[in-house]
Amino acid sequence: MDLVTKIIVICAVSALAIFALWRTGAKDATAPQQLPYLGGGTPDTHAWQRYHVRYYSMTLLFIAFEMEMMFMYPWAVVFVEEGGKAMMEMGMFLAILSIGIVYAWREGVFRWQ
Amino acid sequence: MGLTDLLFFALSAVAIVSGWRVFATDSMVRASFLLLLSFVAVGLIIVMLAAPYIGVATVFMMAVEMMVMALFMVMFMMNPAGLNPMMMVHQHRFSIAAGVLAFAGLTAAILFTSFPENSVDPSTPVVHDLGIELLGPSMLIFETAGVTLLATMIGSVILSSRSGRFGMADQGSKPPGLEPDGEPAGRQPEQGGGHHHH
Amino acid sequence: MTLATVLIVAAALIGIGLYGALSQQSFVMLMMGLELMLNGGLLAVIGLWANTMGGAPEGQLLAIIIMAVMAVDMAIGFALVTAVYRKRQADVTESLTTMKH
Amino acid sequence: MTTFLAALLLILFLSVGFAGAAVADRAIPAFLAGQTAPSWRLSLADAVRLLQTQRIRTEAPDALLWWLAPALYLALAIVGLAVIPFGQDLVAIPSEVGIVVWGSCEALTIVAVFMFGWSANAPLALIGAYRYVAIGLPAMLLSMFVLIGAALPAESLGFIEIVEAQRTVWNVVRQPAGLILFLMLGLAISLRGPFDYASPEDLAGGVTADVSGPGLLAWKIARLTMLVSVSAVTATAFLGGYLGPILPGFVWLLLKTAVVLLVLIWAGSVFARMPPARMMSVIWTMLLPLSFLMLLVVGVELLLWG
Repeated sequence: MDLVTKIIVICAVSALAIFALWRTGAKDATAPQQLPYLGGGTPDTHAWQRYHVRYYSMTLLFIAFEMEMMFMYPWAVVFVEEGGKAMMEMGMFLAILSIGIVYAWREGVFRWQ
Repeated sequence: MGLTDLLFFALSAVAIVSGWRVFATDSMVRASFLLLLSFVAVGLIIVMLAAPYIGVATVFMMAVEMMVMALFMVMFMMNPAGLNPMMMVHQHRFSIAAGVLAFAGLTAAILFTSFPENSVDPSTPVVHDLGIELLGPSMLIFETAGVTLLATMIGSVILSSRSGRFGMADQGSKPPGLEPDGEPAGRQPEQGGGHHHH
Repeated sequence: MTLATVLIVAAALIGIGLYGALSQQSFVMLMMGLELMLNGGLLAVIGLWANTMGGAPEGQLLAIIIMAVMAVDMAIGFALVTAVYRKRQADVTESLTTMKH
Repeated sequence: MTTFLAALLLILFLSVGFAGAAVADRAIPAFLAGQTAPSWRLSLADAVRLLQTQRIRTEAPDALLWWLAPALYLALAIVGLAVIPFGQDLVAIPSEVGIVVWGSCEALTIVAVFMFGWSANAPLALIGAYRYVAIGLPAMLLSMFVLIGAALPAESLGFIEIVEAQRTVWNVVRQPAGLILFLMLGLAISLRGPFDYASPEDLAGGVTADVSGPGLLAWKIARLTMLVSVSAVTATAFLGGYLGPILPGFVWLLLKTAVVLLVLIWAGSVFARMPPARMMSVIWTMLLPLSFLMLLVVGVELLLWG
């Protein structure tokens, strides 16, 4: 509750500040200057095109692996209390997920495709 | 109406409006960031509902998932990102009807059900309880989730990775030979890679 | 902020998500509909947990499982989209008519 | 009352930290190059110059996201700093899930950088954004593991408890490699040095290639604020935060933050960048197992002597 209001206030203040800054200063460039920078070249298409993101299988691996964080945070809170049991269970969980990483590494996911 | 209610209605409005704009905006990358906004609003509502961990973690998880979503939006983009109007829908009327019907049906169900009143005490150590639950009674659920995630990782690698150990996926994968440059070990894939049924 | 209002917001999210999942042609937009429905489900679970379960930890565990479902759905969904695109150059649902027969 | 005081301290911390970071950002590279340190007025002059520079804009940018991205970046930096305690109960946003809040700030930072590179509708900015996502995502994973390692002895996810648990021994002793991994993340999310894949020189500035004048100034402000913020988090999670004799906790935190900030700027100027593909592979196959190992070490240590 407290967290939510304060975060919203901080976001609103920063947005206002940046908007004010963004609108200040000298005027806009004229039309011929409105080309994206391309090291002297002239772009012949929009930059917003289909783009082959070369590491896409890494991102899929990432979202599956990242789920383990959800389980790890509550685990960290009770680790000292539960002791060896917590250690074993999380060790098993991480070992299972590590198999996935090793497999992905063997399949060359961490190279750009 | 207190500040809590005001905040709740504002956040709900953000969640619903941005959820609707996801399917009304032209730019597909904007659409995924709008979905992220919807998730963030829901996460903050969850924080207000006395579940700080789940709420903040929703924001955390959804930020990265929507980032990946945006990348895939770029890879399968339908039009150059909002420069042209985009309306790629099928069975439109049916879908609107289904959506409205689902909403109406669920709302009716909510309004006509009497729920037991048993609110969570704000002083409950919810994160701690969750940890005990994970390690104790729900240990099997926790470990099963691990195996499920492993299956997901392997499955997504197999399905999406273009170059595997045995060469490119679209060239028909060939296992390595038993001796250098020899015949491939094991069963060879059929020429042309299986059935072509058009 | 009563339980009923929270659940109605969740129902609205589920309704919009259902519309998106049924109407969108592009695979990736279709997935957004699915995610939005799960979003509504998450809110409903936490709303019910906070107001009717008195803080029993199983409710939170269910929320975590829903999030895991979202992650699995996205990872496998996008992997399938990539695989189908590579095989058939298909990126909208209509291109997959061969799956019908 | 304490909340009000904490908010005031937060603003003080931000201004002092920001001014220090702006000066150090120029002084350290000059020092490393063997030049005399430039005047502090140079940073100010640079800001004024940027305010007067003509705004360029590309042909069809996503104007809304373009200014929203620096705003989001700045807001995340401030939220990240606001969960840091300045004293035993002096914290602007008291939260029992502090490290998860900070984790969300990290995750959303990647979104902010991608948004900024995306909205210019320019090729070099987009390439910078794509590369940054490839490095930012796995780098975030590392920081989460080492932060969980810091949370283990505290039995809590809140930063106050994490600091209090360091009264006996600082976390940097428990997991020395964790500090280094976290500093790498600091470089990555404040976009500098070896982890700056978003705005490197070889892309003519990457995400900032097509922004000038006040817009560039806004982005630089957000970036430096994030540097201050990540230094404060490092000092809190690994170097005992506000703990220290004689001086008040706020001053101790400021001093430790200054040390971390100088180390970050130094590391940003001396180390070279790897190709993004190789960096991604290094993070997943070498640094991630290292962070597992650190977690294991902390766990075993707590089991044996905890």
